[in-house]
Amino acid sequence: MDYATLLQILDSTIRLATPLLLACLAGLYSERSGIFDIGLEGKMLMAAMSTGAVAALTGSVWIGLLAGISGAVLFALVHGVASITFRGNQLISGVALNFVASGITVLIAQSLFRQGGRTPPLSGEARFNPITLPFAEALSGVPILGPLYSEVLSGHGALVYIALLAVPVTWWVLFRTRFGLRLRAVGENPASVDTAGISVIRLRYGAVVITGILCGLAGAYMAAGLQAGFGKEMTAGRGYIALAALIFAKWRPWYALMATLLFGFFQALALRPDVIKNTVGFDVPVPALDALPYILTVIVLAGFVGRAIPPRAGGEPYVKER
Amino acid sequence: DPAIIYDLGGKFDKSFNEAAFNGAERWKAETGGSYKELEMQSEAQREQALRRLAEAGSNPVVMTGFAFGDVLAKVAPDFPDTKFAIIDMVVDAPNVKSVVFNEHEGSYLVGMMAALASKTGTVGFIGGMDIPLIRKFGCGYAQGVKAVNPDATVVMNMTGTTPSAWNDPVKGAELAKAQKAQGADVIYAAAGGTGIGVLQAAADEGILSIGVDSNQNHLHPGQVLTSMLKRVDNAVYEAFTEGADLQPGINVMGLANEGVGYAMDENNASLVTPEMAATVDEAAAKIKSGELEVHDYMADNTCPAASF
Amino acid sequence: MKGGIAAGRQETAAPLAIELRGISKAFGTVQANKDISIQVAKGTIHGIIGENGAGKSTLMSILYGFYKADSGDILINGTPTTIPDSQAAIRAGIGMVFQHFKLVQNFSVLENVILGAEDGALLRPSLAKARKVLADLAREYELEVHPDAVIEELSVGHQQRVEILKALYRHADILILDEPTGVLTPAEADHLFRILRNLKEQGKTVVLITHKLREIMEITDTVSVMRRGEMTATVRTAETSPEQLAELMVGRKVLLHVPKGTAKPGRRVLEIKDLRVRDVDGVERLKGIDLSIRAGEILGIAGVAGNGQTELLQVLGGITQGTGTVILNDKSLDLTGKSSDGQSRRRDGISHVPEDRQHLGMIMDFTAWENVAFGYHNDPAYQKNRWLMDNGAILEDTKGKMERFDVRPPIPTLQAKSFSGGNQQKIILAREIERNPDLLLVGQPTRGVDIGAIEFIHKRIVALRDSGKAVLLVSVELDEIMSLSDRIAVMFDGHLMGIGPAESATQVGLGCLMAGLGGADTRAMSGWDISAAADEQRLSTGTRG
Amino acid sequence: MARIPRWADLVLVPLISLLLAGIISALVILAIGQSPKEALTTMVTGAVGSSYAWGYTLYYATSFMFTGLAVTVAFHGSLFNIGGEGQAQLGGLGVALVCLAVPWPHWTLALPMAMIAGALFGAAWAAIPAYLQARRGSHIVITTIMFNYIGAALIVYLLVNVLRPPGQMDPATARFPSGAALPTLHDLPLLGLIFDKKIPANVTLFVALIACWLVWLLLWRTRLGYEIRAFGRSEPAARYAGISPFRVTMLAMLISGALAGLMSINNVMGESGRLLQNSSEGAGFIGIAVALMGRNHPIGVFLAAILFGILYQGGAEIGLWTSIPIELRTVVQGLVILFTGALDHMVRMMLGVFFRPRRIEVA
Ligand SMILES: Nc1ncnc2c1ncn2[C@@H]1O[C@H](COP(=O)(O)OP(=O)(O)OP(=O)(O)O)[C@@H](O)[C@H]1O
Ligand SMILES: Nc1ncnc2c1ncn2[C@@H]1O[C@H](COP(=O)(O)OP(=O)(O)OP(=O)(O)O)[C@@H](O)[C@H]1O
Ligand SMILES: [Mg+2]
Ligand SMILES: [Mg+2]
Repeated sequence: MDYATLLQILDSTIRLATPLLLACLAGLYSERSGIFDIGLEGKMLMAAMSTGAVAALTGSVWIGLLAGISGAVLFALVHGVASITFRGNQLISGVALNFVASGITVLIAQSLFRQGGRTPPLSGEARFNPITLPFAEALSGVPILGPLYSEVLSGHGALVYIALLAVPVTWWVLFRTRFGLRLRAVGENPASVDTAGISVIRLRYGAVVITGILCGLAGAYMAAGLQAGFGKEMTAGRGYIALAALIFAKWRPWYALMATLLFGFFQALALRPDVIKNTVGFDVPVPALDALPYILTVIVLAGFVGRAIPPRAGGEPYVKER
Repeated sequence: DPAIIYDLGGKFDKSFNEAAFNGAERWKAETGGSYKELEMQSEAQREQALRRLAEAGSNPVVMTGFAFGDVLAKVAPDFPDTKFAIIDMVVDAPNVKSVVFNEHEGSYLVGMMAALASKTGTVGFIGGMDIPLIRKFGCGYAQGVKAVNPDATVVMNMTGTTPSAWNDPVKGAELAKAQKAQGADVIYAAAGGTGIGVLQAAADEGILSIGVDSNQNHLHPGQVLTSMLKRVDNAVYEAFTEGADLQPGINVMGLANEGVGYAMDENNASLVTPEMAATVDEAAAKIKSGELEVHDYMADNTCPAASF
Repeated sequence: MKGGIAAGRQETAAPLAIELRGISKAFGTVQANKDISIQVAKGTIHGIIGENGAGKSTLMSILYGFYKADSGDILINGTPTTIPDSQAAIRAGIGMVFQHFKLVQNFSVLENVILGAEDGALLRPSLAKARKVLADLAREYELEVHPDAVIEELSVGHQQRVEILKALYRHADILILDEPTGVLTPAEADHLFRILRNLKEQGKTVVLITHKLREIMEITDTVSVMRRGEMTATVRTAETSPEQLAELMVGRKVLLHVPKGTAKPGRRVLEIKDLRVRDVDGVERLKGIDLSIRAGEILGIAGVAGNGQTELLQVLGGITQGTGTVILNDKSLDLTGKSSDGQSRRRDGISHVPEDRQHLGMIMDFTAWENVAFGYHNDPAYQKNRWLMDNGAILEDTKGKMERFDVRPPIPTLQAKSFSGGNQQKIILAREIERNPDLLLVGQPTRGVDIGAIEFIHKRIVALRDSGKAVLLVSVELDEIMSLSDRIAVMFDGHLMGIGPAESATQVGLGCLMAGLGGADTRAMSGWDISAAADEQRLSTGTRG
Repeated sequence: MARIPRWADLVLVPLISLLLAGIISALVILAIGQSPKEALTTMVTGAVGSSYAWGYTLYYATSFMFTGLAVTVAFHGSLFNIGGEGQAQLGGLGVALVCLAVPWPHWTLALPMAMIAGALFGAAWAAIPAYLQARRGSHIVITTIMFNYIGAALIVYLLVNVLRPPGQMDPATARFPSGAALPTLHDLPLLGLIFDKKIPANVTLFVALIACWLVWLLLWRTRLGYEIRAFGRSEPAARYAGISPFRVTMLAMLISGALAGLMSINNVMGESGRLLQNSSEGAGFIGIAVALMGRNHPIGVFLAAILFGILYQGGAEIGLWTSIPIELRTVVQGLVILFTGALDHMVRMMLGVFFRPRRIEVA
C-alpha cells in the first residue's frame, strides 16, 4: 500500500468514524449515568431526518442542525421519561424508540416532501461544507506529515472537528468537573449520590439530554455532511456499531476515539478490495470484504479486550421503595 | 383496471421502481384511466398481493422485479383469465408476459461513454448487492469501457450483503471517494438508493457519475455524465395500454427496440461532445444490427472484461 | 441511685439534638414505622435495638431524608425542620453511615468524600481542600485512610471510616450509624468506639443501631427498643441489663448463651494438608494450611476478615481451586476443579453456609422453595423423572423446613428478597443443616441477624454437632467463636497462627494471634499449638515498632 | 409505589397501554393528513377480520414465537442474544440443504430432518459468540450483532456463487422438491374448512406452540432451566451451587440459536419453498421486542407474537391498500412496545389512583 492510498483510507476512516464517534460519546454519557441506551440508532435517524428536512426548507444547515438536535433530544427525553421517571425497562424503551424512529422519519419526510420518504437534495449553505484547516496549503509540501495534515485532517465538515474536540471535552467533563464526578457516581451507585443530597433524577435527565445532543450531531453529520439529505434507514445500523464501540472502549472517551477510528478504519479498508488483494495476495470474495469489519471486530474482541465491566447501576431503574 | 406491484425498494427509489411508477403515471395522464398500485414489504406478501389483485379483477397485473418470478409461476395458473406482466424475469405461462431487458447492452454504451469521458483511464462501477443482475450491469459496462480503451481500468465495488446495501448512500459516497482515490473519474452506480450517495459524492468531488434505470441526469446537472436508461416505464406503459389484451410471451427489451439506452438532455449536454455521442451511437447501431454482441453475464456466469 | 442523679441532670441541662414526634411510614402495605417518638440529647450516644425488620433503618433513613415520612414531625436542636431530601439533612448537620455503605466502589476515598459537597464546578480545588481537611480529621479522630485508595480495595473497616469521614466533612453534628459493627473485627469495633467516644467528647451526638447488646451496654448513654414498627421503650443504659433489653426486643425471654454439653469427638472427618489457594491475580491467599476436624466437634476459625477464611471455605466448598491434600472420610477430594465443583462436594457430604448469603448463598429473585433446592437441584428426591424436576416435592420439603426453622413468614412462594436477613439465613441453614452433612462449613452464620434468631441458629449448629457431625465455623465475632467452638484455630495472612481447645482460649490471646502475633498471652493458653510464624511476626513487628 | 390488584395488573395494564399506543398512533396518522379510522378498519379486517387474514397473521406470529423464545431462553441466562436474525438465516441454510439433498417423498419425513438441520445451523451460529463470551469474556451483545452481518454475507455468497441454479436471476436456491412442502392450515383436514383459501400459515404453527410449551418446561421444570435461571440471576451464586458458567452459557446460547434457526421451517420450508437472501426479514429483531413484551415467559411470548403478527400483517395491509406509507406499521409497533413494555409503570401509577392501597400491619 503506498502512502497516497493510506492517506485516502485514513481520510475515509475519519469520515466513517465521525458518526460512530459522536454516537459512541452520546452513549457514553447515558450509560455512565446508569441509563442503557440501545436507541442511539433511532436518535441518529431522527436527527438526520430533522436536519435534512429543515435544512432543505430553510436553506441553512445550522438551523437544520438545531432541528436535528431537537429531534434527537425529543427522543432522548421520551427515553428519559420511560426509564427515569417511570422506571421502565431501558432495553425495551430503546428498542421501541428505534422502531418509532425508523417509521416516523419516513412518515414525516414523505408527508412533507412526497419524495418517497427522502428529503430533497441539499446544496450550498444547506450542507456542512469542507473546512480547510489553517496552513493546510502551505504545509502540504512537508514530507509525510504535510499530506497527513492537509489531506487527512483538513477538509472535513465542521462536525468532524466538533466530534474530535468532543473527545477531550468529554474526558475533561467526566474526570475534571463536578458534573462528571456526579455523573460517574450515579451510574455506579445512585444511592451514594442520593444520600449525598444530589437529585438522581435530575442528573440522569441531564445525561440523557447530552446523549440526545450528541446523537443529534451524529445524525446531522450524516444527512448534511456525508450526504446531502435524509434517506430511509440511512443510518444503516451505525447506532449499533457505536454501541459495540462503546463496550469495546469500556465506557472511556479516549478509548471511544480509538475504537471508533478502528471501526472506521476497518470499514474504510473494506472499501478497497484492491488494497486487500495486494496485501493478502489473492482475490477476496465481495461478501467476505463486506463482513471484514465485523470479523475483525470479533477477532479484536476475542483477543484484546477482556471482560468489559459496564457501569454497575446500568440498566436498573433507581428505586428506593420496593 | 390495470394494477402494478412494486418490489421491495418502493416506488420512489429514484431508479428501477420509480421508472415503473413513471410509466404508470404517463399512462394515467394520457388515457385518464385509473390503476391500482401496491408496494411490497415482505416476501410472504408477494403471493397475497398477486392473488388479491387478481381476485379483485385487476387486469393486467404488472409487477417489477425478478423476485416475483417464483410466486407468479405458482399463482398465474390459478387465474387463467387474468393477464400478468413481469419485468426482469421470464415466467413460462400462457397468461404471462415476461419483459426482460438487455441491461448489458445499455451498460455497454454508458461504459463506452465513461471511457470516452475519462481522462485518467480509470473508471468505476458501484453495485448494490453482489447478485447476478448487478453483475450483468457491471459486465456490460466493463466491456464497453474496454471497447473504447483496452488499457482502461475498471474499479468495481459492491455495497453490501444486507438489505441496507440498496439504501446506504453514505457507504455509496465513501465507495465513490475510494474509487476516485484509485484514479476513477467516471463512476457508474447500479445500487438503488445507495446510488444517490454515489452521484452526490461524485458531484462533491468534481468527477462524473452515471445514473441508472431512470434518467438521473437532473440530480446534479452538469455532473452526471449520463444515465443508463432501462425503459421499465415503457414496459409498464405498454402493458397498461394493451390492457386485458396483453400479449403473453417473452418480450426482450434491448437497444433494438429502445428498451435500454443512455440519457441525453440539457443537464448533460455540456458533458457529452458530439464526437462522443457519435462513437457511442455507432456502437449502438452495431448492437442493434447484431453486428456487435455484448456478452451477457447471465448466459454463462462469466464475464470477459471483469472478474467477479 | 447514682445513675438516677446523672440522668436527672441530663434531662434538665442537655438540650435535645433530635426529637421525632409521631413518625409513621408505610412501604406499600408494610407499616415499617408506626407513630414513633424519640428524643436524643445533645452530646450523647443513643442506641437503637430491635429485631430484623423492626424498622430501625427506616426510622433513621427518614431522619436523614432518604425516605419521606407519611406523617410526623422532626425537630433538630429544638427547631422544627422539614427534611425532604438528604441535602436538607446534611444542612441540618446530620450525617449517616448506612447499613449498606453508600460508596462508589471504583472511586477514590477523596472522590467519595467530596461527592455532593464540592466547592465549585471544577474538581481540582475541591479535591485539594478535601485532602487537607481529611488529614486534619484523621488526626483528630483516629480516622486514617489513604485519600487516594480506591474503595473496592479497602477493607470494610476502612470503608466505614470513609463513610464517617464523609459525614464529618459535611460538618455533621449528629452522626447516625446503622449496624456499624456487623462487619467489623473486634479490634476494628474497638477502634470505632474510640472514635465515637471521641466524637461525643467534641459535643457531637451519635445514634447507633446495633444488634449487639454488649455494644449497647458498653458505649451508649440511652437506648431505645423497637419492635414491629413501634417504639417499645427508651431507657437509660445504666439502668438496664442485656437480658431485659433482649426481652423488650423479642417480647420473650432470650438465652444469650446457648448451653452446650461437652463435645464427644469421634473419628477424623476432615484432614487438610498443605492447602494452598491463589486468587485470580495469582496472589497466594492460603499459604499451606494443615488441620483436621473430628466428628462431633465444632472447629471455630477466628481471624480478621480477609486473612484467608473465605478462601478456605470456598476451596473446601468446591467453588475455587487450590493445591494440597484434603481428605474427607478417607476419600481424597479433587482440588483442581476438573472433576469437582459445588455439586460433587455436596455428594461427598459437605454442606456450605457461605459468608455472603445475598450473593452466594441464594438467588434473591428466586422463591424460597427454589432456594431450598439451590445446590441440591440434582437431588433425586427433587426429580419427577429423568427430565423433569418435581417442584411439588421441593415445595413440600420447603414447608417442612420453614416450619422447623421458624422462618417468618412461612410462605415458600415468597421471593428470597422479601425475607429479612435473619430469615434468609434461616432458609440457608435449613437447607444445609437438614442435609445432615458429615461436614458443615459455615461462615458468619449470624452476621446482621437479631438476637432471637442468633439463639436459634446457635442451637441448631450445636445440635448438628451433638448428632455426631463435624462443623467448621468461620466468624469474625470472637464471642460467637468462643461460645460455640470446641476447638479454635486462628488465621492470619493465609497461615494458621495457632490452634487449641476453646476452654483455655482467652480474648486477649486470640486477639494477639489474629494480629499475627505470638507472645505471653498466647502462651498462657494451655493446650494450644502456636505456629512459629506467630513469633517471627512478632519479631519483625517488634523491630518495626 | 401504588399497588394494584393482580387482575388489574394482568388485564387492565396491557389493555390501557395498547389503548394509549393506539391513541398516539391515531394522532400520528392525523398529523400526516390521513384518516385513523380508515387505517384502523384496514388493519383490523386485514389482520383478524377473516380466516384469510388470520392465515397471514398466524404465519408471521409463528416466526415471532420462535425468535421470541430464542431471546427468552438466552435472557434467562442473562445473555442478550441480538443474533436471532443471523441464526435464523443460517437455520434457513440448514433447512434448505436438507430439503434439497433428498427428493423427499413426504413432508412428514422431511420436516423432522429439516428441523434438526435448522436447529443445528442456528445453534452453530450462536456457538461462536457463546464460546467467546464464556471463555474470553467478549461481550455477547457485540459478537451476536457482528455475527448477523457475517451471516448475511455468508448467505449471499453461498446463494450467488454456490447454491443458485445456473441461469437463475434470483440469489436463491432451487425450489425444494414438492415432497418437502409443508401443508398450510388450508391443506389440513378440518382446519381447511376454516382456512378456505391459500395462506402461508402452516404446520410450523403447531411446532411453535409445542416449542412454547417445551421452553416453559425447560425453564421452569428441568434442572438445566433451573441452572440457566440461577446463573442468569447471579453468577457467583451459581458457582457456589456447583453450576458451571461455561456449560450454562454454552447451552443457553445453543438452545437460543437452535430456536432462532427453527424459525426457518416456517418461512423457508413452509412459505417460500426455497432459500432467499435475507430470509428472516427482521423477525430476529422483532423477536427481541416479543420477548421483552412477553416478559420473557413463553405464554407472554405467545401472546406478544400474536400481537406482533397482527401489527405486522395489519400494518402491511395499510401499506397495501391505503395511501398511508407502510412505515406507519413500524411506528405502531414501536409505540406498542414503548407503552406496554417501558411505560407500564406509568399506567400502573395511573391505575393506582383508583385502587387505593390498603394498609396492613407488619406481621
Ligand atoms: N425500601 C423499602 N421498600 C419496601 N419495604 C421496605 C423498604 N425498606 C424496608 N422495608 C420494610 O420495612 C420494614 C422495616 O425495615 P427496616 O430495614 O427499617 O428494618 P431494620 O429494623 O433496619 O431491620 P434489620 O435489623 O434487618 O436491618 C421491613 O419489613 C422491610 O421489609
Ligand atoms: N487506604 C488504604 N488502602 C489500602 N490498604 C490500606 C489502606 N489503609 C490501610 N490499609 C491497610 O490496612 C492495614 C491496616 O492499616 P492501618 O495501619 O492504616 O490501620 P489503622 O488506621 O492504624 O487501623 P487500626 O487502628 O485498626 O490499626 C494495613 O495492612 C494497610 O495496608
Ligand atoms: Mg436495618
Ligand atoms: Mg494502626
